[in-house]
Order: sequence, then structure tokens, then C-alpha cells
Amino acid sequence: MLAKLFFGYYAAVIILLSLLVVTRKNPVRSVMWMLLLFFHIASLYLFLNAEFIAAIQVIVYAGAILVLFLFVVLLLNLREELKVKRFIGSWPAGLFVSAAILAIVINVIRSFVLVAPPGRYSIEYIKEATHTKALGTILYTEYLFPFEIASLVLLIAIIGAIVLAKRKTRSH
Amino acid sequence: MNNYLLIPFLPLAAFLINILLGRNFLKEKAHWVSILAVAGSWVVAVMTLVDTMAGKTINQDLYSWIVSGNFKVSVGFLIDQLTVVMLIVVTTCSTLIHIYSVGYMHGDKGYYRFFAYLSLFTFCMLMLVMANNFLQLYFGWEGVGLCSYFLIGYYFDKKSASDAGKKAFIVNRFGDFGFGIGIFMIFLTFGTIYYEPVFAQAGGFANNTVNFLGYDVHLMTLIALLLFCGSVGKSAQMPLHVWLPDAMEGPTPVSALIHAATMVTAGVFLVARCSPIFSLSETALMVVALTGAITSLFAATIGLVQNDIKRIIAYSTISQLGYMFLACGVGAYSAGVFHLYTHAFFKALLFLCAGSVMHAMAGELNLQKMGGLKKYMPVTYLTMLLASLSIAGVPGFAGFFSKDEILWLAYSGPSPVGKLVWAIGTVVAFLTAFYSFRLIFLTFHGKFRGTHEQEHHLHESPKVMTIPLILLCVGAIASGWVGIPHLLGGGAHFTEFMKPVLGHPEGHGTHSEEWMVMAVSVIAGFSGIGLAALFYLVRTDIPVKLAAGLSGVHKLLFNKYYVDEFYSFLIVRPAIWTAKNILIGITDAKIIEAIVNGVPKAIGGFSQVIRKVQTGFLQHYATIMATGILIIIALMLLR
Amino acid sequence: MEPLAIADKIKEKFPDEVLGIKEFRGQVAVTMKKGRMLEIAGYLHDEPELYFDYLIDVCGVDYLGKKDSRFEVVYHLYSIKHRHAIRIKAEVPENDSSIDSVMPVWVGANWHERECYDMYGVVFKGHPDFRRILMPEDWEGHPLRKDYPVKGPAKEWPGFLDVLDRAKRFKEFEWHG
Amino acid sequence: MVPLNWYLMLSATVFMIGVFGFLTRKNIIIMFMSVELMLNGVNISLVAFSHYLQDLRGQILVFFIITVAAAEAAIGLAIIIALFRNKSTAHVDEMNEMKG
Amino acid sequence: MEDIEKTFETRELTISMGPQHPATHGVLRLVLNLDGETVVKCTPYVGYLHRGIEKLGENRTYFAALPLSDRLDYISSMNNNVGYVNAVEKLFGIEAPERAKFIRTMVAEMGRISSHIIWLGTHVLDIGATTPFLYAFREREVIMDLFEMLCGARLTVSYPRVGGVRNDISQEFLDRLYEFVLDFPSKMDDYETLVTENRIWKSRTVGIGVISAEEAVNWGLTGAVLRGSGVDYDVRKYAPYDAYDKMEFDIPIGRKGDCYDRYLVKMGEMRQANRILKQCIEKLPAGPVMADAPKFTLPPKDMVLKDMEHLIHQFILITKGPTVPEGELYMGTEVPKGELGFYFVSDGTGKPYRMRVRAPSFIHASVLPRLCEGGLIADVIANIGTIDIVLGECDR
Amino acid sequence: MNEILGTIIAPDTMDLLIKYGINILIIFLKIAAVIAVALLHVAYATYWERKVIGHMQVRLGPIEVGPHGLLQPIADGVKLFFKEDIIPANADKPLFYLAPVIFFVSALTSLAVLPFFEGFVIANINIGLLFLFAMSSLGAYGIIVSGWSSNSKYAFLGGLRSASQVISYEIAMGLSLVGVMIMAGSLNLSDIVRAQHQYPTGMYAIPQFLGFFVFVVAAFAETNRLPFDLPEAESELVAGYFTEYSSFRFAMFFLGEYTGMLIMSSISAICFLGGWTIPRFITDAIPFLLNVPGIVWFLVKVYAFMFFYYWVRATLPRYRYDQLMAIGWKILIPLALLNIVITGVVKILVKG
Repeated sequence: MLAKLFFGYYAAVIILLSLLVVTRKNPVRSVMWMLLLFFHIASLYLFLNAEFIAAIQVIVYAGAILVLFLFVVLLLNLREELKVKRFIGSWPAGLFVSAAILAIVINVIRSFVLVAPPGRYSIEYIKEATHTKALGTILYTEYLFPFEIASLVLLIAIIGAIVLAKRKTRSH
Repeated sequence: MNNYLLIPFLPLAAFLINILLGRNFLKEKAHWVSILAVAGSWVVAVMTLVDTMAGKTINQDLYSWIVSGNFKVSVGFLIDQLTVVMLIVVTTCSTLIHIYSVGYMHGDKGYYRFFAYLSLFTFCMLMLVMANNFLQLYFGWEGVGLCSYFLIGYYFDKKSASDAGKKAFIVNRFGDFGFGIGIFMIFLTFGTIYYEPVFAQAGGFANNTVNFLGYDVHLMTLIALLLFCGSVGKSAQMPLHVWLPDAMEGPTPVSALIHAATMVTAGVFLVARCSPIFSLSETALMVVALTGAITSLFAATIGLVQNDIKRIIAYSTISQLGYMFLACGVGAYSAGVFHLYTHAFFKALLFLCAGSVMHAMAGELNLQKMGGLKKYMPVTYLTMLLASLSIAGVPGFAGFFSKDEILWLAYSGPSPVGKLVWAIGTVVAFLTAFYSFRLIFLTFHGKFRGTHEQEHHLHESPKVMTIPLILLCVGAIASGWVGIPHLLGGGAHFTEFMKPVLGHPEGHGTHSEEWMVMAVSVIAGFSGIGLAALFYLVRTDIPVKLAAGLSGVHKLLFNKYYVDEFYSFLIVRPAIWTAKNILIGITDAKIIEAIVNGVPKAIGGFSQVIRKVQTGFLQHYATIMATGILIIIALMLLR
Repeated sequence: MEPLAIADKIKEKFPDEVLGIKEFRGQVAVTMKKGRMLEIAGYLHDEPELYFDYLIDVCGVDYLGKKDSRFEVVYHLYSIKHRHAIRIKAEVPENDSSIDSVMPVWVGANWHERECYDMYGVVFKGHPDFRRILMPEDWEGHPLRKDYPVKGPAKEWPGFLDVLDRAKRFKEFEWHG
Repeated sequence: MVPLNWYLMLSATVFMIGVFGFLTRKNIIIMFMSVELMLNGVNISLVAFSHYLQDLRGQILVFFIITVAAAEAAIGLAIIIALFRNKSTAHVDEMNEMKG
Repeated sequence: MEDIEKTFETRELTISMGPQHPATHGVLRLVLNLDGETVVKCTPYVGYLHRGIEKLGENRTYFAALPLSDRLDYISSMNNNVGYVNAVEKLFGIEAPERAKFIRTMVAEMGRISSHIIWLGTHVLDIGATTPFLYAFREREVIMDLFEMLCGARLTVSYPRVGGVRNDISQEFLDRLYEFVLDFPSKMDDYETLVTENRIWKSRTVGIGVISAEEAVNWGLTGAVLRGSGVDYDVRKYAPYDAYDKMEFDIPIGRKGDCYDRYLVKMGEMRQANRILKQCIEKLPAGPVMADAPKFTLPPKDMVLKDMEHLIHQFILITKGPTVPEGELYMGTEVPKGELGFYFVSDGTGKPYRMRVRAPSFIHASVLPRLCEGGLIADVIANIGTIDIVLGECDR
Repeated sequence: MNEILGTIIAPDTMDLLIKYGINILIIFLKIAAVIAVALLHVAYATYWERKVIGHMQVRLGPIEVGPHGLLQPIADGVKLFFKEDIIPANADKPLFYLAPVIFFVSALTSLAVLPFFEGFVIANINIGLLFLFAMSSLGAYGIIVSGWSSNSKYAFLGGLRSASQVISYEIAMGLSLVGVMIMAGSLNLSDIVRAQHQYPTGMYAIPQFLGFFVFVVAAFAETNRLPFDLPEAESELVAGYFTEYSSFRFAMFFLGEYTGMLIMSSISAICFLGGWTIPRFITDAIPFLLNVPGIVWFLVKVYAFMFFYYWVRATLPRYRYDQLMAIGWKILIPLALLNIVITGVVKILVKG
């Protein structure tokens, strides 16, 4: 009961914040709502016994990615943003499409039943091994190769970002 | 260890390295890569020769290229005696000419490009000769054609060069068209395009006929003639010979390698390779023999009066190629290949010498402006003299043995046209000797007739050029010694060696007849040399008078029987006229453009309406995509 | 070199330009016509014997009613190499109060010339950034002229009126406890 | 115990709100944030599945998604800056080079 | 490409540094065009402190204009006074007695130390080191006390007078000064340990705001800024006034002309000033402190109150001023900031017809764009710090 | 009525609620205690800083309010409370209000996972160190938002500078602590202290001297203290991102900054200096020291580190911005990585 209550709170706030993020005129406000949203999602992860992911969510998403967004928003100085319309002209089409898909998907999910057998990482197991250790073991054995590739992807992204955003040195 | 794989792929590697790195990194050092690669190929080829002499042949697929139903093509290699001979010819000439090019092309701005193309050519040629199926052969065939086009048009900023390149390419298309159809016919008939099954089954189809253009044609004759079309084009036989003299616009090493020693002999190689098919058709063989004989006579007569040093050698090449076809036509394939093999050496040598002379004359090609170069360029003179002796059929030189073998087998062979072609061949031998020595005498003897600056500039070529000359010269003299006939106490080893592939035609004549044939050809050769000496050393006024006296003939010969003009009248101009008036004027302007303009106009009108969809806004597209997803999900889930 | 010798040397070089040489307390002033001032400056700077590489000061003087040509622009020069000094005075009449800027020779003349313009209204031609320096940009008149009223202009400077006005408007925010 | 379906519905809702934002907002930065919303929606369902299936691989996937999101943000924002330098706008509807 | 360049231009950030900025040492205003952190363009605006001192001088007698010089560089008013009275004396053609000359040299060097020390404190504070600032004020306080003891004023002293000094110095003053002089080098060592070899300090100043010797001369720079670039020019040495020709001292000279060299030069000057002070105290001669030139110097105060002639004399000198020979004269003296010059045009009356002040800070402020452009915004601070300007002098 | 309530909340749920309620109450009490004590420490940290620096700078520091100026922090607090709160006319008001709160709260939240002595920690979570990183990375929001919402160029520049500084040095700081994580094998701060106590040297600062060095430098930069106080370099940018703030909002930044210092000192005490424990070899030598409560050692270490902060402030000039970034990226991060490599290799060698 209590869990459902909490879930209800989080779900409601997450949905509300998502809506705020996509509808605010001022990008800085959007970023701030998004920050709050990330915290709620991180808390939701805690409910799902994923404390490491929750920490990562805050550190990486909130602490790094979103700061990057904020930086760009500020660098671009979007004060004139507030004077123009926030949606494109054909927004009702977008609204209709996304709402329709959502309706269908939710309708399907309602009758969704999980049939697969539970895996070996039960809550007790994780508690004993600590979440970080359990996650790390899988990551560095089974998923070592994807992990290395992910690091490479990040490296390339960093280089690419520098190249893209680098200011051309003035010729004169 | 499939080390024979290295033979084609070393040059390919050299090509890739040069073309990718040449411009920026290798630059003046591009030749090292190519030379090392080709020399490596040569070494492996020699090793392969040793293996093959021991009786080991290879027929192996390496890699499936195309598989479509029962049509299967692979990259595969067939290495038998014929292939090995060709490998030796190709890699030897190629290696020496690569080295020669270092000196000849020195300082050219497209240095790396030249070597890249040369290596690519070598690769394609090797793929051609090593193929074990017709499609790979065709690949090599077209590849060498492409390289030939690149290299003829190497000085692409010169209009005549690029025109010559185009001409070669277009003329070859005529032949290749037939060749391509021939390959289709083979596939239709045999259901495969691999040599082995095709040749094995060929006998079974000996009496089949096929309806071709409304006529019932003997199947093997048809296939053979279609394949021969390709040969005619590539080997510059009548009537498709016109491209070869023009191809001399390319750099001289190219002329030597492609248009004398290797590529042009691909036609002969094809006929020899397909000998099982040709042998089944009397008619086809007759056509081959006559084409060869007529071409050789025809080219030799033109060669008599030309003044351009490279063109003389080019006509000589055509003539000698005719000889080879003549041999094939009378069933003496091994003799033809033998001549191919000896010819490669002395003809390459002749070209390289001509190149050396050009080098000294600063690009001058006209014989009438040379003379007396003997004392300036002793090495070139000596090697060229020996090559000419070889081509003239002077006993003891390579050319003598191969030519004699051809003539004897033509005379004695079973071919119905044997005697005729022998007679023509003998005449050609005389003419060959004559124009070859005309070239020698006009170039190296007498007084220098060029300008003073040119005389001042005369010099022997650098070592990097003369050493290949000397090496080739050894070949030009000695390469024939492997095929000394039994008559002269030799072992006719070459024919024996080729026997497993090409059979062994037996001459049906007595020893005295054989001596007679040999004597006649030798006499023809010596009289040709003698006449040339008389005309151009002793009585230099005779040629002029003769030209004046026989001005009609001279003009005819000088203008190469007006073949080019004839083609121009018959094909080129009608084609241009048609193109201009009918195709552009009517078809293009009235029909196609009406369609072309009308349809777009209609579409344009329509798309004026439709283009509104193409807003350029990312989100509109995304919305449409999402709508698509929505529809799909809806269909899938709510069905 | 002795100051008088320098003056003589200048006179030798530019006999038509020099109007007078005057000595007082060991310092020598050379009065010039203003026309070729830039050229003279270049000469003074580059001539190895003179080598006046250091421009101490540029200022104006207003001789209202005392001399025919109302203004004088005074250049104090010093040579760090030779340790000698000279004073060059260029006469600038009121009706044609412009003179070449010596900035091409001495960059340091930059603000001095601007100040001279600010205070006397002498225009320096060829100055790259010529505007008022000490007085506000919209100031009227040139304060160091002798006919400028010592008590200040009759009309108050608009900038000051603006400040007064703003002070009045801010009065209402004051906290009257 | 909260049923898994609830988490999935939440995830779908967040995802579709992200889609909506992406489809309708003018500001390219907000569009990017909408993409991040979509990724977060997916992450919720992955973590939920991971929890209910008692299998940590779902969380590993989340880990990778966050990595990719970081890379995407870096590159995307760099592109935005480059775009902004050229066009002085962050509005998608003013970037219509593709217009037919 | 052109478009992109243009967008860059428009995206420069313009900030106005000052006139109420803590690091501009007064009411200097710099308009900086920044490209990121790099200064693309630097435009100084001065004049916020313009009081028309030149105009005021033209309307006062030579005696009454003396306090105006206090208000030039208010950090080192003593040096300005010395410069002013020297120029006026030269114009009048009188000479101060020997003892007065020594005293003037002494107080001028004290002023130099006090000015340099406040420069050191503020400059170092700008770069971020707080402690030397307070140390510096501790020493300055001693000198201020000594000034107070000398003439009652700490900041605007007006102690030197035309023809000498206002009053003779006491033995107690000398004793305390001597104590200070002996103590000062150890204090200098304190500052230098904190700053001179500090890695961060060096990374902030070495190679910053470099100006070559030729350029420095061409700009008309003087004082430590010029000597930091390696030019050997000091008025005290090459056109000695007062008792400087009797003093032994060196002129510290830099090499590269960067902020660090200017800093070293100023530090060296403080030690040299201390040396001069010591010599002044040791060599101080006895005698009067006022020149005996009644036409140009005010009569002694006690005589004025007692004697009619003296009273009339005083009255005339105060109201009408002395009768000065017609002529013009420029005289430069070495003040802490550089060469302070006074140029007088006399028309024979008691008031200068034209009084021109050649202020070193004015020139030094004009060179700021040259030093700052191309550098970072933090370097602007270091540059302002080392060129050591006082806006009261700059704006006059 | 009761029936209705009973249907909504079952009796066992009621018990549950009470149990939860008591737990929550205890947690709240702990939080209140920690915050109150921490803030008091922060307040007196400012007093102590003024005294220390005052004496270093040949002056006295606060002396007027109370004996030896002891009540000065309280007077300051009162003053800041009652000052007029000035908000720039063109500021983005909600964000302007929010920024100091974010800054202050993110600093305070970090206190939750710090173990002050054995068993006393508000939230003894397994990923305590990660939590610290997460919270410290949030401080950047306060800085950026305050810089932006002030609508002032100085504040904006200061905000950008500060945010990029904090973000850059956070990487170095995080990496410097990885060595500690490897050695302790845990992210739980209490476990780290215990593992440290087991370690022969008793303090990780000795084997992890490289990591400790990087951490100390990064900690100075993280808290915007000299010689890295660029964002608020008053000679360049006036007061940096909080130029436009006054009154209590300013106080929040001020408190946040000092809380940050306190937390950095605590982390260094916990992760490198042995937390509330003292090395075994010392207690073996002087067993009497075992009687001293752990909190005392902890505070001694924290205040020693704080003193180091003040000492540096009184001594060093300030780096330039590009130099600061260069130090962070080109020296500290490579050093930290090197430290990780060395630690990892040594750990494998010792284990294997």
C-alpha cells in the first residue's frame, strides 16, 4: 500500500515534470525542471533496488549532461527566445500522434504479464554482494567488450565535440 | 604454399601503394615499389616454371566471386605450360621495361601514376593469362584494355594522345563485343565457363548447329569466330588494326610492354588457349589463317614506306601478330606461341631502342631527320641491329627458329590454305627484313639529317635504360634456342613442352622440302636486308625515284591503304551524321526532349503540389515517421 | 649637443620654417611654422646626431591678444642616447587651428594631442582616435582658452543636469525612518 | 508490491511526452532535452524489468544508454553551437535548407 | 567563411571595467572587448577626476599654486611638491640653501618609499595575495607618522616651499627616520620572500604586458615602466636636482619589459631610496632652510608680525605675487610614478601665464591598450598594477 | 468514522506507520542535530579564519563583539538577516531566488553520508562516496544559475568560470579518490575508515600521497578558495557569480562555501587521514589516547585541514584562469590517473 502510494507520488510528479520540461518557454526553466525530474527518476531507481544506477543518474545525467545543456543554453544567450512562440505550427499533429501511440501502448501494457522465470540476481543476493560489486562483476566480465566500445564512443564523442565547437583561428 | 598467388598480387599491391601514397609520399621514389613487386613476380614465375617443367600443373579456385543459380564464377588459377610461358614473357618484359622506365620517365610529373598504371597493367595481364575461366579471362582482358587506354592517353593534355586512347578503346569494343557474345554462347552451350569442362565437352558438340540470324551455323565455328573477334580487336588484326599505330602516342615503354610484348599477344593467347574449340572448326581455322596472312602482308607493305620510327615498329608488330595467327590457323599453335615468345623479346627490344633513340633526339620520331646515330649511341645501335637481325629471320637468331617453324608447318600442314599462307609468309619475311633494315640504315648509318641542336644533344641513354636493352638483347638472340627444330639437330624442346596443352602438329613433308622452305625464307630474309642496304646505303636515290615512279602505290602505302579514311567514311562520318541529324535533331530534340521535358513538366506541376510535404522541417518528417509507427502499431495490435 | 647648437642645426636644415630661437635659463625654444611639423619631427627623431627619441610632452598655449598667432603647440623633446633636450614651438593661428599629428613619429603623443584639442581646440590631423579625453564627450568649449570663463560656462553641462535629475528621482527611495 | 505494468505505463508516458516535445518544440535545445526524456523513459522500463526479472543486465543496458546519452549530448550540443554560430538561431523552423 | 567571421565579431563581449572597479586604482574606466577571456580591444576612459588644476594654476600666484600639486598624485604629494618648487625656483632664478636641498631629497625619497609600498600592496592584492598588502601598510604608516611629525599633515603635506622648506627638521624626526631606515631592508626581505620567487606570482607576471625598450621610449613612458624595459633614464641621475648629485645610488633596470621586470625595478628602487635616505641623514649639513632672496620668498612669519616692511612685503607677495622674469621653463623631476614635469610660461606677472603639468600617469594610462590587447582579462589587472597609475595625477 | 478509517488503513498498516514514523522522527532529529552543529561550526570557521588570517597579517581580527570577538559570527549573521534584500530589476527572479538554495542545499546534503564517529552517520549508504560526488556536482547548478539569473556580465562571467572550474576539478577529485576506493574496496565511507584503520599506516595519506596531493589541490579549487578563487576574483570580476546578491541570499552562498570547505576537510579526514581513528602504531605506543572519543580526533583533523586552507589563503597569490584550467587538465588529472594505475598494479601484485 505504502509502496503504491509512493509510486503514485513519483509517477505523478515525473509525468508532471516531463510535461513542464517540454512545454516551458524559457530553456533555463526547462533545464531546472529536468533537474528535478532526474532526481525523481533516481529516487524511483532506489525503489527498484538500483542504487548504483540512481547515483549514476544523478552524477552523470544531472551533474554532467544537464550542466552541459545549461552551459549551451547560457552560451547561446536565448533571452529573445521568450519573445517567440514555443511550438511549431503543426503541433496538434504531433500531439495527436504521440497521444494516440501512448493510448495504444498503454492499452497493450495493461494486459502485459511477465512470464519469464526470475534470474539469479535476487534482492538478497545483491544485498549480500553489494549492488556495485554485482554490477561491476557483470560489466567487467560479460560486458567487457561493449564496455570498452562505450569508452571508445565517449572518446570519439569528446574529440568530435571539440572539433565541432572549436572556433576557427582567425586568419588575419 | 600458394606462392604463385604472389605473381599477380604483388603488382596489385604495388599499384595500390603507388596510387594511394604516390602523390604525396613516394613521389620520385615510386618506381622502387613497382620494380620490386614485378621483379618478385618474375622470381615466383621462374619458380613456377621450374615446377611446371617437372610436370606439375595447377587448376585451383581461390575465391567465389559470383554465384547465381548454377552460374558460378570464381577467382581461380590455371597454371599449365601455356600459362607459364606467358608468365615468363609477361614478367620478364614487364620487369625490364619497368627498369627502363625509370630512366625514360625521369622527371615526369605523373611519375608515380605511370608506375601505378604499369603495375596495374601487369596485374591485369597476369590475371588474364592465369585465369581458369572465361569470365576471369574477360576481366583481365578488359583490365588490360583499360590500362592500355590509361597509358596511351598518359599525356592526356595532348589531344592526339587522348584521341588515340579513345580510338583504341572504341575499336577494341568492336572485338570485345564479339568476344562477350562468344562467352555467352559458351555458357549457353556448356553451362559453365570453366576451361576444363568446356574443353573436355567441346568434342561432344562438334557437329551441333545453331540458328544464328536465321542461318543454321555450325556451333563450334560460331563460338570460335566470336572468340576470334575478340582476338582480332585486341591483337590489331585486319580490319581492326587501326588503333595500334595510333597507340604509339603513349610513352615508349608502354608501347614496348603493352603494344608489342604482352597485351596485343593476348589474342594469340586466346586462340591458343581455346585451341580445343578452334580445332573443331575447319572454317574458323581457315579464317584465322587467312586473316593472319593477309594482315601480315598488308601491315608489312605499309611498314615499307612509313617514316615514323615507332609506327614502323608498330606495323611490324601487326605483321608479326599476323604471323602468329597464321600459325594458329594452320593448327600450329605451339609454333604460334613460340613466335609469340621470341617476338616478345625482340619487339620489346626494338621499341625500347626506338625509345632510346627518341630520348637522344629529344622526342623526334621522323626517320628522315635521323641518320648516323651509330657513333653516338653504340649500345642502342648494337642491340637494335641484333633485334633486327632476329626479326629478319637470320639463322641462329631467335626469330629465325620461330618463323621457320611457322612457315614449315604452314607449308606442310593439313590446312587447305597452307600453301597459300606459306607463300604469303615468305613474301612477308622478305618485306620484314627490308623495312627492318631500312629503319636501321636510315637511323644509324649515313649522315645526321636533323637540326644542329639535336645533333648537339645526341647522347647514349643512361645505364638504367641500356642495361634492360642488353638483357633483352640476350633474349632476342637466345630465346629461340629452346626450339631449334630436329632438322637442325635441335630438340624442338618448346614444342615438346607445349604438347600437353596444344598438341603436336606433324608436318607432312620430306626433309628436302623442309630444307627448301628454310632456304627460301633465309634467302627472302637476306635479300630483304640486301635490298635495304642497296637502297639506303649505296644508292640512296633509288627510293626517291621509286616513290616518284610508283607514286600511286607509294601514296597508297604511305596512307596505309586509306583504311582510316575508309572507316571514317564508312562508319565514323555516318555515325556522326546520324548522331547529329537523326539522334540529336529528331530523336533527341523532337522525341526524347519532348518526353524528357514533358514528363518533368507534368511531374513538376504535380510536385508543385506535392513539394509542400517537403517542408525542410525536421519535425514534420519526424511527425510523419511517428504517424507511420502509429499506423503499424495500430494494425499490429488492434487487428 | 648644446641646445643652441641643436637650434642652429635645425635652422640650417629648415631655414624657412624656423621663426625664432630663444634661450631662457639654459633652455632653448625654437619657434616654427606649423606647416611641415611632421617632417621636422621625423628629422628630429631620425637624425643620428639629434636622435630625439623621447617626446616628453606636448601641450598648447593660448596667447590671446599677445601674439599674432593665437595658439602655440609646444613639444618638449629629449634624447635618451645623447642626453640633450630642446623645445619646439609651432605657431597655430586661430583661423586655421589645425596641425599635423606627430603620432607617426612618437606614439606617445597620442593622449597629449587629444588633451591639447580638448583644452584648446587645436585639431591634430592624422590622429587615429581623435576625440575629447578629459572633458565629457558632449562638453562645449575648450576650458583652457583664455577667453573661457573661469567660473565655468553659463549653461550647465547636460550630463550634470542629468545627474541632478536622477538624484531627485532617487529621493523617493530614501528611507525616512 | 507495485505491479510491473505500472512502471511500464510510466515509462511509456515519459517516452511519449519526450516524443511530443521532439515533434513540436521549436527550440533545438529543448528538442535535445526531449530526446533525453525519451531515453529516461526507456531507462525506467529497463530498470523495472531488471528488478522484476531479477537480472542485472537491464541495469547494464541503462549504464550503456547513459554513456551513449552523454556522447550524444556532447556531439549534439557541439553541433548546436556550430549551427548557432552560422545561423544565429536555435529554432528548428529557421533551419530549412532541406526545403523542397 | 566571411559570415562566420562576422558572427564571431558580433559575439564579442563588451564589459566596462570601472570607474568603480576595485582593481582600477581610482576612477579609471576600461571598456574591454572580450573574445572569451581574451582582450581584443581595450579603450581607457579617463577624466572622471578632472579638476582643472592647470587652469587653477593660471589664476593663482606661484606660492598659492603649490597646494595644487599635492592633489596631483595624492599618494606621493611630497614628491610633487618637490618637483613644483624646483621648477619655480629655476624659473625665478633662485637656489635653496644646502640643508634645505638635503631635506627635500630626504622627504622625496620617503615619499617614494611610501608610494612604492602602497603600489606593492595593492598590486599584490590585485593578483590575489592579501598578506603583503597589510604588511605594506604597516611600513607606510611609519612614514605617514614621520610626515605628520614634520609638518602636521599626513597626506597633502605642502612641506617644501619656494626657496627652501617650510621648517627645519627636529632631531627626534631624524632619529626615528634612522631607525626606520635601518629596519626597512629586513621588511623588504619579508615582502620578497612572500612574492618575488613565488611560482604563482611569476606565472602571473613573467611575460605579461611586454613592451620593448624602443617602444617604451617611443610611447614616452618614464619611471619604473621605462626602466623595466631596460632603458637607463632617471631624471635624478641625468638632470640632478636638489642633492641628488651628491648621493650615491644605482638605477635598477629590467631586461624584458614585462610585469615581473617592472615589479623587480620598483622593488629595487625602494632599496635604493632607503640607501639615499641613509646618506641624507648621514651627510645632512647645517644651515638655514630658506633661501635669502627677499623678492621671491616670503618673509619669516615672526618678522611679519613685528615689522611693517615685512608685512607690506608679505602682503604684496601674497596678493600680487613676485615679479618674475618673462620666459618659459620646463623642469622635470623623478616622482615615484615617473617623470613629473612642470612647464611655466611667465609673462612677467606674479601668476603663471600657463602652467602645464606633464603627468606620468597620464602617459602610462595611454599605453594600457598596447599592453593589454591580446592578453587575458586577468592580465589587464596585472598590467594596471605594474604601470602604477594614480588617476588624480592622470586627470589633473 | 473509525470504520471508514479502518477500511482505508488496516490495523497492521497502522503499526507500520507508527514504526516508520518513529524511524523518520529519529532521522529528522539526527538531521537537525547535524545541520545545527555543522552550521555552528561553519559560523565559527569564519571566525577562526578571520582570527588566523588576522594574526598572519599582523592585525587582530574581530575583537569588538564579545570577548575576543567571539560573538562576531552571530553578529554577522544577524546583520545579514536584517539587511535589505536587493534584487536586480532585470533578474530572472524565480531562478535568482532558487540559486543560493541549490548551492546551499547541495552543500548541506553531503553531510548526510559523512560518518563523524563510529556509528554516527545519518545515512550509512553503500555508495556514500558516489553520493558525495553527485552532491558536489550539483553545486555547479547554483553557481551557473545565480550567474545567469543576475543578468549582469560580471556575474555571468564569474558563473561560467566557476562552473567550468568546479566541473573540471571534480574529475580530478573523483579520480584522486578512486585510489582510496581501490585500497578500501568499498564506497561506503564508514567502511573506508575501518579499512584504513586496519591498514598498517593507519592513514591512506601515506600510501596514497599522490592521490592526497591531487585531492587537496582539487579541494581548494572545488571550494573556490585561494589560489583558485578565480570566480570571485574581486580584482577582475568583482565578486563573481554572487556579485548581485545581498543580505541572506548572499549569506547562503557564504555559508554554502564554508560548508563546502568543511565537507572537503571532512572527506580528506575520512578518506585520507583515518577519520575518527588514529593509527594503530600511535595507540600502541600511547594506549591512553584510546580513551579520547573519536569525534575529537575527527574534529582535530578537520580543523587542521581548515587551518591549512587559511594558511594558503594568507600566503599565495591567485592563478590566472587559463593557468588554473591547465593545472586541472594537464597536471592533476594525469597525476590522478597515474595514481590509479599505480594503486591498481600494487593491489594486484600484493594480492596475487
